[in-house]
Amino acid sequence: MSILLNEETKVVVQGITGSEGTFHTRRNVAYGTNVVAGVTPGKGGQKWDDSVPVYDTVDEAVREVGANASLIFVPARFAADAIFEAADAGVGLIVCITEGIPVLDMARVYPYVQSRGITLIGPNCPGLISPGKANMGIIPGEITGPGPIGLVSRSGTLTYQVMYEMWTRGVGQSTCIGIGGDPIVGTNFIDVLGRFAEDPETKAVVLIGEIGGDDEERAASFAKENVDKPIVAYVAGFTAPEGKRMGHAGAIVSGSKGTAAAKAEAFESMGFRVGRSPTETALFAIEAVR
Amino acid sequence: MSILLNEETKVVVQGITGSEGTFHTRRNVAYGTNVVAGVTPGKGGQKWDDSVPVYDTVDEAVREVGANASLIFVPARFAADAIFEAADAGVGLIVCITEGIPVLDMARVYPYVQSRGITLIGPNCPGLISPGKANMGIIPGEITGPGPIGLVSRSGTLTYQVMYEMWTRGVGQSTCIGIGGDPIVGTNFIDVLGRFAEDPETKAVVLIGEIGGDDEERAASFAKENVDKPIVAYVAGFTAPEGKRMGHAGAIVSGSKGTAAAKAEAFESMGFRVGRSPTETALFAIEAVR
Amino acid sequence: MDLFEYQAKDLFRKYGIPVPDGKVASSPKQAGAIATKLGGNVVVKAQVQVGGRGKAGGIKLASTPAEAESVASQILGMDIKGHKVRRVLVERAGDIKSEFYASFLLDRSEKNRAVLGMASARGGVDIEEVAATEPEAIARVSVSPLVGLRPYHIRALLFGAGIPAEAHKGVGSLLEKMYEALVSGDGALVEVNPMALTGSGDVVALDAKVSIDDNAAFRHPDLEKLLDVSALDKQERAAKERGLNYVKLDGTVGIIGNGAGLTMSTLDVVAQAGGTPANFLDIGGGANAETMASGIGVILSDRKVKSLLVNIFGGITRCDLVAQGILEALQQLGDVKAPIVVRLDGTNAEEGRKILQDANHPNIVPSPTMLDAAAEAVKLAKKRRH
Amino acid sequence: MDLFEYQAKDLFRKYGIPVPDGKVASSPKQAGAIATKLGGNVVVKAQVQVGGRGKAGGIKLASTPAEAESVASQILGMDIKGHKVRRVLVERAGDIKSEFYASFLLDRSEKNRAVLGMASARGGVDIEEVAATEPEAIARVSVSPLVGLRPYHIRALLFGAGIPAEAHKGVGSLLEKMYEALVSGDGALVEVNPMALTGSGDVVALDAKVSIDDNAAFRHPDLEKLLDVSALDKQERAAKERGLNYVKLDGTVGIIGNGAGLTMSTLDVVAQAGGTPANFLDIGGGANAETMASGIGVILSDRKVKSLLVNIFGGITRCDLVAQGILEALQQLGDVKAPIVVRLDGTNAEEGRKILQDANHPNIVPSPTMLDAAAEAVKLAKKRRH
Repeated sequence: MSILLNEETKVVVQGITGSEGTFHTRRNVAYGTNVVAGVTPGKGGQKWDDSVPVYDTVDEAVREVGANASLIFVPARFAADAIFEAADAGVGLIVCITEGIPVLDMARVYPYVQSRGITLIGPNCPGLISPGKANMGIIPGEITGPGPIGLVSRSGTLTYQVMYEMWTRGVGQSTCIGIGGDPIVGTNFIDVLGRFAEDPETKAVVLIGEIGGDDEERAASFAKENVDKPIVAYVAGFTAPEGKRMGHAGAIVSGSKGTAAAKAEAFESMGFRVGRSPTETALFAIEAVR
Repeated sequence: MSILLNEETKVVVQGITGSEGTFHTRRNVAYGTNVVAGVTPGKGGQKWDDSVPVYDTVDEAVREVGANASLIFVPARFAADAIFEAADAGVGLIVCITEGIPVLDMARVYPYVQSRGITLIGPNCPGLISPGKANMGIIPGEITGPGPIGLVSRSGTLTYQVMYEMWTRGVGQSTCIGIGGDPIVGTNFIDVLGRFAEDPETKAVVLIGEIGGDDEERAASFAKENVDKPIVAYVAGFTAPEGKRMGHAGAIVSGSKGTAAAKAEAFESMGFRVGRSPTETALFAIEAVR
Repeated sequence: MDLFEYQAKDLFRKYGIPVPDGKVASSPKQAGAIATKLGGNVVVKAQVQVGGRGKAGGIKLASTPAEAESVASQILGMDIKGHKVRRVLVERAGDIKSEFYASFLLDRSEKNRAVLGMASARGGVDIEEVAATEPEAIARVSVSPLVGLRPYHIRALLFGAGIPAEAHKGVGSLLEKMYEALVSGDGALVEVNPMALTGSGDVVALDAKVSIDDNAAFRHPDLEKLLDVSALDKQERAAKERGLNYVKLDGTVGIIGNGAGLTMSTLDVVAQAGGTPANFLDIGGGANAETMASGIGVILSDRKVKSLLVNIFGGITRCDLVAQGILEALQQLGDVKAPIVVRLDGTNAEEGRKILQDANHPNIVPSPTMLDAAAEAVKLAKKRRH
Repeated sequence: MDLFEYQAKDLFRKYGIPVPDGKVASSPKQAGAIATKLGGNVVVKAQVQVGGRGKAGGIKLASTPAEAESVASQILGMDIKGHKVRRVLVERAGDIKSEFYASFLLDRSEKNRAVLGMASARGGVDIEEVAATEPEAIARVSVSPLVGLRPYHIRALLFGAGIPAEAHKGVGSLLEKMYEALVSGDGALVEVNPMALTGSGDVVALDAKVSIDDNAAFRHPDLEKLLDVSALDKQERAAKERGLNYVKLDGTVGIIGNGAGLTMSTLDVVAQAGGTPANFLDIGGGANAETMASGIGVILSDRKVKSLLVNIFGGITRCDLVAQGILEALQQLGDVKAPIVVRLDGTNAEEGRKILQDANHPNIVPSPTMLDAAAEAVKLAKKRRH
């Protein structure tokens, strides 16, 4: 099993005819993802790559071909609108890769999507992959394979690093989810931990956090109470100075809040192991399932 | 037992120092309702009727004396704001008596209250009473008493009529709820039927509908599937002409939609009895519990 | 509150919605003068708050001012489905390439997204019929006013309705402004049928239908003056002026109740007892003697009313005040012929009954229950008819 | 993007928030001239993006133009916590009856109601200290931008903070406008500390702190020109101009990574290996040769950098392009002394490694893993320091 995404998920790609959309959708299709439709307003009726029907609206894609998950590649200034559209069209899962969405846009999107009971991953995230089944987003499929470890991360490439370190040592993953590095993201660690806790195939969880906010601290407390599986954490940004944004809009230490040290300490105080490097994190995770 | 309201409910009254607020709060207090606080901005620190503390904000009333339900008597133009305030203060039940709130105000209030998981009764409603326990609103307490019948109604005085017809024949009620006659109300028949279905003390339910909308039709379908108790329905407005508002903002037949005949037919087709008059409705209900 | 087309178009201008040049006239001469100012072809449109005026001959083209004057004289005074035409709107006629339909309205069935937007490429036709026969020809979106109308809603309407691409910009802009008019103007309905794509590529609202939420009138004091009481029936006007909740019907038994539900129910039991209700009149909560007196006055000014039924269940309303009101009304009105059947229960019912008993007025017939009272009122009305 | 006080006050004027009359000056003479225009007493305030300038002597009163010129000359050029004062704001001084605090900011911890509003009757003091020692002195409300700021939020702030009744209207109005400035202006923070109740009963924003959400810059093209690159460090300025995600630090090992998380992690493992990172530089997704070359150029212009670590895990980013970029940078920069440790994995890693191998450049040190690369870069940096 896997969580949120599998080979049966019917994916519609918003912005499929854009350069980003085309590039990554091809990779996702090649991986085996069930991409049933694309959406580009004004291009309805066309076939993308001679195979995938393109619609003007997400609603049509849902009605015509039964899409139940949307992958969003539209530019930042149109992305909030795209998420609202997907939410209203009735898909259950929305994955927004787009980086650079204004925080206030997300502050409007979040309560709406939340109130409609939809899972939104991202924005500003690499998406998610259920290795061997389906890939929705930009995570390179070739660096991983199926296995017993669930992975959830605020980062992109750092996640690939840890996946790769596990996979080159022969241990794969059930599902890997990049929740994104923005201050307001649709899905947080707790949401994903809750799902991994109930997934029988997931034997251990790797959680990759970074500076900023207190999602890692909340996740540690939640995991202590609710997750009966080994968790290995990693936190990036021990050397980050106060008040500077480290790439991600959400990765910023404000005053004494949101430091990597506090986050690592939160996990350790709850009895979870914390890797000092991506390599050590992968090794701890492998130990946990062997 | 009763639903939503009992002798332990801690009520804060918004607009307690107004004339309506004072008049009805006195009646509710006399009935035994646990009114713990009032709110009138600018009058914080006073004592209402020399006994109930008045606060400037609902939030204070919740923090200081643990109010968990709010009863709203503020004028229509301020009522939406009052509901938002109560919702944010964290009470679980909001009863809004106020009549004449703009529909668009309610169209903003409804999704917000809904998304926060709060029960809103009304607006433009008489409130609710759990006879012998507590009374929140303007239903006359002296015309009813405790008993096995749950009552839910879009009307005010018509409800009193039916309650009275039952009570003068010796049969009382578990809880009576007037959900209000506006196009957008916080709680509909289905919400209340679901609660009555689970209340062991409620042996039968009387549902009083009227023309306009399709809440009665939906309730009939819902009840067929989900309520394992006798239901007696009554619908007012068989003689109402198309396109005219019969007092309540929501009581209007649009084209062929929302007629009393269609609503009565909906209940009968699902196997529920429909009284032709308030008297017959009361008699049917009494039969159902005897 | 429904606006006339010319009023709705004034509102449209306020929100930047393009409408044809034109002006309202209440005489043929005025209509001719407006046509002169507009120059060239005009269309003369009956101003009534009812659909189907085109078919009924209420809309006519004219190519000269003289012709405009002449068709206006035909239209003014017409009776269209019971609505008398008191004004015509004279507008410049334009070339029309195609016609569409669009509306926004408050939709009680979807409370989380209570504004329903609709569009169709079938414009200028009876949209209810299109809805019944070709539902897929009408695109619909549900909008939460918390979120507001967003580009995706507009796309869903444009693409869903099959609006041609050349009209997307114009129709999209109209949709935005119509939505704005609905939410800022507290509309219950804002409808354009048809909107036209002109030869020059503009999109214009040829017709305009707007209904305002009465509850929001306090936010729009300017709208009060638009209310055309002259369009109302005599009794309705009097009731409106006195702030009563009154609906005129066609029968012989006048009805007063307190509370909308109880009053509707009273109408129903009167009908069940074989009578015909003459009206709906809800005196509301906390009515006093004065309200009662006004209500009785309004109802009895209808000559068809043969008996009057007062059905009160006192909650906030005090039955003693109701009884006093009835007596005051009888005093004020003087020569009242109709018998008044009175049923009082609830708050201060005994005091009320006592007041009536003591007054011992020949017109007043006390009755112990709602059903008895209905039967009695029906019997008395029938008796007086013969 | 943080605004200077004088820029924030310009924004405030746009949203109708009352601020004292005044103007910015970059020379003592200008300051004197502004004081002359304002007449009477003025206050001269250092324009730096850091707190505590009052205590540091960056705010001074002057009662004549000459005095204003003189205090401006003291303040201009000052160094306040590492920030050089390049401008002063000269404002009319007013009589102050009492001072309050208010702010709105984006609050990631409450995502359903992401705008946090705060107010306190303690104004003009260090609010973080108040928050720590007297948390109940600060009233807080969480606002969903879907719902917007409503009267009850304002009441909660006014009553919760204990703002005196005489100031309710003025402070309430300021709060409304501050919220409007935040949401319409895409602010991440709008803070007024203090706002003053004057002797005449007005409420005025004496200070103004505004931070804009960089992601929303496209909605505010006018703000771009406010960005004062002169306040940035030389390398930061160069990076900004080239659109690089760069943060300057104090160490000797220059770092380039792709992706924020991996780059932060690279800094951390360098520190764990005993080195000190000289910077954070994320070339982002899909970086090409040109981006790489710019990044290397920016880092090596920092004289303290003794070695450079390039840590790439190719996803969208192709390792062959990264390798080419490194070679191009070396060519462009000419005389490069620092060794460049390169670790490539992921998309086209083999091709990338081959390109570097074939080039056989003396400065390039390939490394097989992230940990090895970090250790190597630290070793090389230490070696060159000695």
